[in-house]
Amino acid sequence: MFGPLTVKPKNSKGDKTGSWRTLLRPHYLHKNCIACKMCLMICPEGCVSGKEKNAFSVDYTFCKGCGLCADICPKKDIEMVSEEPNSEGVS
Amino acid sequence: MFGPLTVKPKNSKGDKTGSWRTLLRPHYLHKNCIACKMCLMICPEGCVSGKEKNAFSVDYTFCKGCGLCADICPKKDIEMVSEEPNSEGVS
Amino acid sequence: MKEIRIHARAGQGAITTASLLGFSYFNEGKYPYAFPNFGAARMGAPMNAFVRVDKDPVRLRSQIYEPDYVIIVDPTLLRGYNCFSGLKEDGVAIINGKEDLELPKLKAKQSLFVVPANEIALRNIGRPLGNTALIGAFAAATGELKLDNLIEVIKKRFSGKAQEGNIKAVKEGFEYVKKGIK
Amino acid sequence: MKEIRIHARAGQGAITTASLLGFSYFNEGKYPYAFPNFGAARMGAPMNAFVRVDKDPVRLRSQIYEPDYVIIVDPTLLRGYNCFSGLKEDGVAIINGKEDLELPKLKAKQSLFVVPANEIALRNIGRPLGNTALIGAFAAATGELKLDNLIEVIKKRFSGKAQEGNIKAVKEGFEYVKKGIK
Amino acid sequence: MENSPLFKCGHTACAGCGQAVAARLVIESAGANTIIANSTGCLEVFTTKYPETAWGVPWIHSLFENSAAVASGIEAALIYLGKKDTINVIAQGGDGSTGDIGLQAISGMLERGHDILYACYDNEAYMNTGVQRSGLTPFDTNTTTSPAGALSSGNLRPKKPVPEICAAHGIPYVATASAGFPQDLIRKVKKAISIKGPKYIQIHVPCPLGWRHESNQMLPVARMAVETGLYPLFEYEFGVLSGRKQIVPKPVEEYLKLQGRFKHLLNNPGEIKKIQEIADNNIKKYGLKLEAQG
Amino acid sequence: MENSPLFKCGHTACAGCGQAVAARLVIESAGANTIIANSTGCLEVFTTKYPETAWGVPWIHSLFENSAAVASGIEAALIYLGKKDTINVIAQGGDGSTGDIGLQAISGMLERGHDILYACYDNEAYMNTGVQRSGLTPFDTNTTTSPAGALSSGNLRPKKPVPEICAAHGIPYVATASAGFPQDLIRKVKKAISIKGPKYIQIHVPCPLGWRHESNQMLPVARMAVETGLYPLFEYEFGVLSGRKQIVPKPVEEYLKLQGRFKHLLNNPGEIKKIQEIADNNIKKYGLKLEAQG
Amino acid sequence: MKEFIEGSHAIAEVVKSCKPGVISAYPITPQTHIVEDLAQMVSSGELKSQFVNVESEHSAASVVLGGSACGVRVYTATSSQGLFLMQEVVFNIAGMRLPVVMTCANRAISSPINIWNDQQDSISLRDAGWIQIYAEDNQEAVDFHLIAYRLAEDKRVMLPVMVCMDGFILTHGMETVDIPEQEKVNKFLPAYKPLYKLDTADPISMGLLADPDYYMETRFALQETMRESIVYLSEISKEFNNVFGRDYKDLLVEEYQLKDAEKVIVAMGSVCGTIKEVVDEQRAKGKKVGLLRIISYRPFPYARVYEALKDVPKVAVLDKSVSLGAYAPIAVEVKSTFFGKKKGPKVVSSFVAGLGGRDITPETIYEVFRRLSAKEVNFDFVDLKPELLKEEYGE
Amino acid sequence: MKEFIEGSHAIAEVVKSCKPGVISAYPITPQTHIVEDLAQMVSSGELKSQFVNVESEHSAASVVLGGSACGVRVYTATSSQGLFLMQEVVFNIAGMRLPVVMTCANRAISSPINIWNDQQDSISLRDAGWIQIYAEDNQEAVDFHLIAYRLAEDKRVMLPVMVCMDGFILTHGMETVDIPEQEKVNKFLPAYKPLYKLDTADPISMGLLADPDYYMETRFALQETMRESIVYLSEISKEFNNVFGRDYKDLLVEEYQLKDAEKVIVAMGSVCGTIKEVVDEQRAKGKKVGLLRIISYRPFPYARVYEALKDVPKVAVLDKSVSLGAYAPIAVEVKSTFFGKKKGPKVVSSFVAGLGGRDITPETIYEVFRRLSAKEVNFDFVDLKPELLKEEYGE
Ligand SMILES: Cc1ncc(C[n+]2csc(CCOP(=O)(O)OP(=O)(O)O)c2C)c(N)n1
Ligand SMILES: Cc1ncc(C[n+]2csc(CCOP(=O)(O)OP(=O)(O)O)c2C)c(N)n1
Ligand code: SF4
Ligand code: SF4
Ligand code: SF4
Ligand code: SF4
Ligand code: SF4
Ligand code: SF4
Ligand SMILES: [Mg+2]
Ligand SMILES: [Mg+2]
Repeated sequence: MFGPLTVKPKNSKGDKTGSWRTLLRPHYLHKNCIACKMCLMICPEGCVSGKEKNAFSVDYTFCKGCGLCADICPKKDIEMVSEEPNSEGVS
Repeated sequence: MFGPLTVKPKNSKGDKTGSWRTLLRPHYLHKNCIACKMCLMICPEGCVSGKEKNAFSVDYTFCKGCGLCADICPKKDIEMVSEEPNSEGVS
Repeated sequence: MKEIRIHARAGQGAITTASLLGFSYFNEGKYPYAFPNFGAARMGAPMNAFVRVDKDPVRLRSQIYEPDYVIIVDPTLLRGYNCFSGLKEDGVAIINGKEDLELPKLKAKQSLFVVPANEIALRNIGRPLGNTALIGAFAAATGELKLDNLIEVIKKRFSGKAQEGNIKAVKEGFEYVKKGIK
Repeated sequence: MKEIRIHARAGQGAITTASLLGFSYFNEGKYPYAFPNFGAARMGAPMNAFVRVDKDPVRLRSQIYEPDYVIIVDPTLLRGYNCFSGLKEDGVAIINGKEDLELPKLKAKQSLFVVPANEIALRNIGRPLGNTALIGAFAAATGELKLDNLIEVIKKRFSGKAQEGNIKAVKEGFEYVKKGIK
Repeated sequence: MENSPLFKCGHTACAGCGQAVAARLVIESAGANTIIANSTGCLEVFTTKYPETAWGVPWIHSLFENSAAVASGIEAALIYLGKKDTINVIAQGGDGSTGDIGLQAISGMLERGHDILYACYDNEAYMNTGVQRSGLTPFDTNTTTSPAGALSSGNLRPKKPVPEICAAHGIPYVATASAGFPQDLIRKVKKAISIKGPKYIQIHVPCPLGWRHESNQMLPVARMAVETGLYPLFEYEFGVLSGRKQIVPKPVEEYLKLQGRFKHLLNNPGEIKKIQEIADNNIKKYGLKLEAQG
Repeated sequence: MENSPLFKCGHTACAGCGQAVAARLVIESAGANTIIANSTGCLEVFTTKYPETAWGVPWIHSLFENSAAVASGIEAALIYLGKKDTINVIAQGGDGSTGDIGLQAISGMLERGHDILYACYDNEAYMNTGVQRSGLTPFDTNTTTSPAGALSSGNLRPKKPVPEICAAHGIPYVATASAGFPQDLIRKVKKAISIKGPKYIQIHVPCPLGWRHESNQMLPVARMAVETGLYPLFEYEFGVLSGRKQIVPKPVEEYLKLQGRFKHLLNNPGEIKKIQEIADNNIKKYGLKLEAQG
Repeated sequence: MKEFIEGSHAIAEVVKSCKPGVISAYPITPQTHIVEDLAQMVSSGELKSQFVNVESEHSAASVVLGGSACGVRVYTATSSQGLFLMQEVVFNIAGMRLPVVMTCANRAISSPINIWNDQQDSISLRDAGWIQIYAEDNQEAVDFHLIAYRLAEDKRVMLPVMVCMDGFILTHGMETVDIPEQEKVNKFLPAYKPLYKLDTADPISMGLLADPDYYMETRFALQETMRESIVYLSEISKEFNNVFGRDYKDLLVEEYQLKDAEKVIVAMGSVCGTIKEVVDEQRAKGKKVGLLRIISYRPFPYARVYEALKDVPKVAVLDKSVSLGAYAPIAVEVKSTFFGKKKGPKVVSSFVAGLGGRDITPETIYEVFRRLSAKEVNFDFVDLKPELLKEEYGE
Repeated sequence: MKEFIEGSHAIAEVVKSCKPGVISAYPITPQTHIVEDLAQMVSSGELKSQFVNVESEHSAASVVLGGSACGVRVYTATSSQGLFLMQEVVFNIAGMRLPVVMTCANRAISSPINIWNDQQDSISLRDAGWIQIYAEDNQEAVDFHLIAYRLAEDKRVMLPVMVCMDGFILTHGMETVDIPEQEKVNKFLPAYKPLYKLDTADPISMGLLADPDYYMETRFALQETMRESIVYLSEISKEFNNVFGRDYKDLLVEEYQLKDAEKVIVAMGSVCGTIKEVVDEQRAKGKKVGLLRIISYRPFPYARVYEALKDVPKVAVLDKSVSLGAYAPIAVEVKSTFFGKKKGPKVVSSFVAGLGGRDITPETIYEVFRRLSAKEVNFDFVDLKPELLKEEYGE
């Protein structure tokens, strides 16, 4: 019988919200990064990962292209670049 | 048809709560009264009336005998006296 | 089945009286159903409590309109309205009051006991709470309950000084009526 | 009865598109029923709107599963899922997109128009809101609505600069398809 | 104040009820051009058991928790009718209907800025239902739902500071008053009525039944609450403390011993100390202490 | 803070949602040993549309107005189970569920002294239902139920001071924070979690949809709110102001012009002046102004 | 004037023309657009009214209660959780005999939370003492508001009225609606003249405590007025037709293709449009099917339902709500209609569809007709997804 | 052990023996004594439980919801306005499939406010997805709480249960009750083992939004479980009898003197005691009368009611509540039970009595039997005072 709707986090894969990006996507330059983690902290999706300098990356399956990471990066080491049409996103 | 229960104050005679007095009733001595109206003010029933010195009186139909008037009177001009059995009260 | 109606003012212990009677009946193997007729009553306002008792569990849930017994905890209630309403032809009324209390006329077979329960209480408990004396009187007047049983109930319900005083009160109430009957 | 399904992302004006179509049909004496398929959609999430229209008042209240026409406001939606699902055998689809858009294979009698509505809008309105251009294209592609009527509707709905720009957009959308058909 | 027809004889409050005293003074001070919305509670029950009413002014009771919202509707209707300028609106209820179940409706009323006086009759428990604790029940009070027992010395929580909560809304006027100080109460009600916007007055009203004191002890009990600092009388205007009644503080025991609800504390100096601290904090916070006069 | 599994990718907030930023930071700061009770609202909808969930911690949604009460029940259960000492309880919701419809449940939770952190995501309107005004909507904001029109320049009432209302309860910790200052927010959450008893944090979270700014403008908008004094960041401990973020105040116009919801004011110096006064009052009240450094 | 207009906006327009003096509501999907439009009208000065933005539905209902008690015409609207949160006030308003008019934008109830349409919200308030009328389309929804005020304020009635319209399907659907002209509205709906009100010129007390000596008669009075309202609905419908030229007959039920019908669906609200389509299609194929649409659910028109269905052999009741652990809310009324009657259907089967926005398609209706056989079924949910019914707990 | 005890106190005793970990309630007459007694037990250390004194019933229900979601056994109690104020939470708890047990001390609803007994409060929550069982006396009230927990926490059920007992009549009535011994309780009611719970060791999300793709199945599941509970009730009743030696049969209905009965009253709750007295008196006089007592109102036991009444010519349903504008709540179920059935009563008449504490006396019951004739009546209120029905407004 179909009981109450409970979900275990491990069973939830989430929506592939990367497909929502229509115009811009973040591009990590990996040049001046100081590993301050501000980008990671500010991302509303939680789709940035990384620990070491110049080694932060974005999971484009989920990134909505909001640009907050680029905005907050103190080293301007993230750029918002044009989303190529028909590019991945739903990877 | 029996509508919502509304009551006009003029149609309400109130309960004859004087019958609740079982032990004591206020007795106005009419000796040292200064017409300060404290008795009138404090009576929870609103059953004290009067304007002039030594001319305050109680409506025993409603007075519950709580004694607040006697307590507050600055001139001790009200005494709580024993309720005579079978006396009025429901007058 | 016997039906008892208790008249009092809110705060005067009508429910305690009913429950003490109930306990006593229960101890004697009966099935009492004791219940209040709550109004939205404040202290001082008239109210009732009831006891209905039978040898089998009581199923009837209505109020009591034709009591076998009436107990009047506060004689000032006699002023206001008819406490004897519906009292059975051979009903018994117990009234807490002084001997000189002015009483209504009752029917031929009805009997009426005025017991100075408050005085008894004042003497024994130190406060004018006549309930236990009235219960004693009730037992004596109606023969419904045994004095020993009442005392047992009081013992369970009260402790220390209150117990002592109430036992005295219940006894005095009982004796007062017994004497009168003799 | 004709049925139109509009695919867009929340915030891209699918409901406006549906309502503009509805107004236009209304002006031509038809009985449109335009309604959204609201999800709990946030800006950016895919959503639908529908128009069902007939010469008599529309009574059917279900969603549209087999549309005569499909309007796709955002071509990125083509990535995700099948916007043409249920499109009638001779159905028409209007897609907002660049000419080089990669398109799915349609059925023989179905026709498909790709209109650079966002570009048109950008040029005329200053923002990439292709809805009015798409409506123009829809009118041209389907013959369902008259251009003059569309312009009337735009005039009522918008004012000032927006009116001007949207009239141009609707015309350009119309012309773009007309040209292509020719 | 005359024996006036705004709050009539014949209601059924317990003898010596502080709430009856205060409610009478409130409506007498506000006057006949007043409409009252009353919460469920003792006051409602003892004044309006059909077919009787004690109220000489238009009066409505709807539910326990919504008098502030009903009053908001009344105020809105009066504005619509163009009558608001001449008519006062009072919402009123007990501490339970005010500080617990009705708090949100009051907060909404304050936030929206209605021209309404809210009067709270604070007898520090749910009296109408038989003396259960409310948020405004003082620390360590014995009530039926905060009974003193092996594991508890009564109510576990301090009294909820509803006047401060109202003041935090930034409204024009907040005051506390007491049935033991009728003239002060009258002044505050008149002042409140004269101010446009939302006003809140909380009145300490002894309840012989629930506090377990004799009927005729209402005044000493009420006054001692103020004089110990346990019930400070103060005024806030636009969130800023603007007045307080100063006292020569008496020890809290003087207050506690008057009432059955604190009887269990009397041999418990540890608990009494905690209560004294509450009074001391009040005295400090509101600057209650009367400086020795030269 | 790692890309951790407590608030997972794949939720459906609008791009650039300040609430998503803040909610992630709150749970990441509180850690895995946390149970959350969430009110109805954007956050609930965008994180838990069946069969998906973004939450890596035990999480429950019941209704719009009761998360503080549900959390109270959770806390009570944890105490009963002997687990309270190792598990944090967070109740959270939007400004509407907090300051309007859920205020009473929160007040009850605060009054009872539960060991719970309440987090309010203040996007200053009912966003989930399409941008209607709430009690926390700022003065003069254009929303769907406080539309600017011939007779009105937007929301008629000032923002409801919920942090002050909570502080008036005398609870151990109250703070305001902002999605624009993530480190400050993290510090405050950690501090709150370390304190036993009821805590309240209110976080200013820009909403691109409702405030009408671009997704990538979240940070400038959030920061400007703080820097103009319109959204003061402060801390209260036991009802006493204990901290504030000082600023070199910018004119409020700098903030207003960033957002469509204030567009109607831009040619209305009279209204802007009123809003500047609100900022000025905040600056004074909380001592926000950074003194020129020598 | 005929307009192509969103349902919510049309409701706002007609409410405006009724000129309520106090409006109070709290936002909840799918009621929001109605209230937003009214807010706009007040802000622009189009509508002179006190618009009170409250902190909860409980207060919204309480505000209109207070306003109505002052003798002012009032309006509120809500849905689902909002209606439930104000439940105590809703019952209260009826008991106080205040002519409040409310729009209920019908929506499913929680848990699980779901913002889409069914009729569980208003249905579960069916005991409250509110007259409940259900609209099929937005023209009706609009017209029913005028009728609602007229009925509520009728001195013989003095009951609140809830106009129920399916959320999204109607509230967010745009269609052609003839918006009643102000002049005609004025003619049909005179200013409200209260029988009792809070007035310093003539004080009364309202909302008194009724002890066992008085309470029961107030409930009897409510029940009696409900029964009598069956007649008043028809009366007012006639007057409405006189002024506006739209005929809702007795306003209790609509009979659609019932003549000779062998299979009839009983339903309520917008789904009836879809059913009519199917009925027409079936009739075109010679199948004798029909629809009985319930308009007034409270008072429930037993006598009319009896008349309409007494000769129909098979009846399917299609509920968009449930009473968990019992027959569905419309079904139970229809079944009991025929108790002890000589005539009546052989079969009354009960179906549930469209809960929480599950789309009701023509196929749904065909399925109902198919399942309506000689064998009575109850508790029958249509359009379930079998794959969802397997989930197990406590692995 | 048999005790002479107040109903409320007896409930507190049995609840204590169930050892709920979280108790939360808000005072309302006539529920107060139960909660006060529990507070006393917690304060004295007799009962180890978290007793949460909340600021409203809405929060009381929410607190037990939260506690139950953590896998802890919980308890709450309320009445009337309190139940209505928590209505949203009540539905929510059922939808979340939390095994909350609640006592409803039945009381009339407002307006006008009235603190006395009828059954309008729980009846008006009948759609909520709670199992509702109604006690006739305090022994049942006590026993039903044990059964309630057992049923609610049954893995096949996972539904909340409301034990309904008439306010004052039972809650404030003192009578002889056999209070279940702790040992036996332990045997009958094992510790609650949740299927799902909030637990940091194994996190889950609860209370998610279900869109039209998922919602309807959750309602179907509720309805199905309700239907199945008919069987579980009987099962658990048997086990109860095994442990405690008190036999409640199938726990759905009680048949009293139905054999050969020609006139039968259907009723629920404490009034059935009074009816039994009258039935016995009548039977003694050779009159063939009987009583069918409904115990489980939700799920409603249609099949059992059918069996019990199918050969009874005349049935009077005595409701202590109304559904304004429709048949009374028990009457409508009984009438619809017999739709389409071959057998069944000739007459099912519907009577309403005892609203707002109007005393139901033996005379009331005699009157019902008298009015139960060949002519079916509905909407028939017994014991009205004609002099009160005249009042007019707007003089
Ligand atoms: C929703 C609801 N819950 C509970 C009650 C029961 N109730 C009525 S009055 C009251 C207590 C009133 O307390 P307070 O507001 O302090 O007023 P008081 O009687 O003490 O003056 C309660 C609990 C109710 N009427 N409605
Ligand atoms: C009782 C009730 N009333 C109304 C609603 C509708 N509703 C759901 S979320 C919401 C607004 C949420 O506003 P807020 O709390 O500020 O959160 P936000 O969505 O802005 O983050 C409303 C009005 C509801 N679910 N329940
Ligand atoms: S914000 Fe910029 S500098 Fe900091 S970690 Fe990210 S990429 Fe590196
Ligand atoms: S663009 Fe936005 S969503 Fe994408 S990684 Fe940056 S912050 Fe995250
Ligand atoms: S004794 Fe009490 S009731 Fe009587 S007059 Fe004095 S104050 Fe009033
Ligand atoms: S209080 Fe005493 S002095 Fe004052 S008016 Fe009354 S009787 Fe006279
Ligand atoms: S219980 Fe207390 S508040 Fe209520 S009427 Fe009696 S004294 Fe007054
Ligand atoms: S509407 Fe606002 S708060 Fe809600 S998800 Fe979008 S941006 Fe975030
Ligand atoms: Mg109180
Ligand atoms: Mg918000």
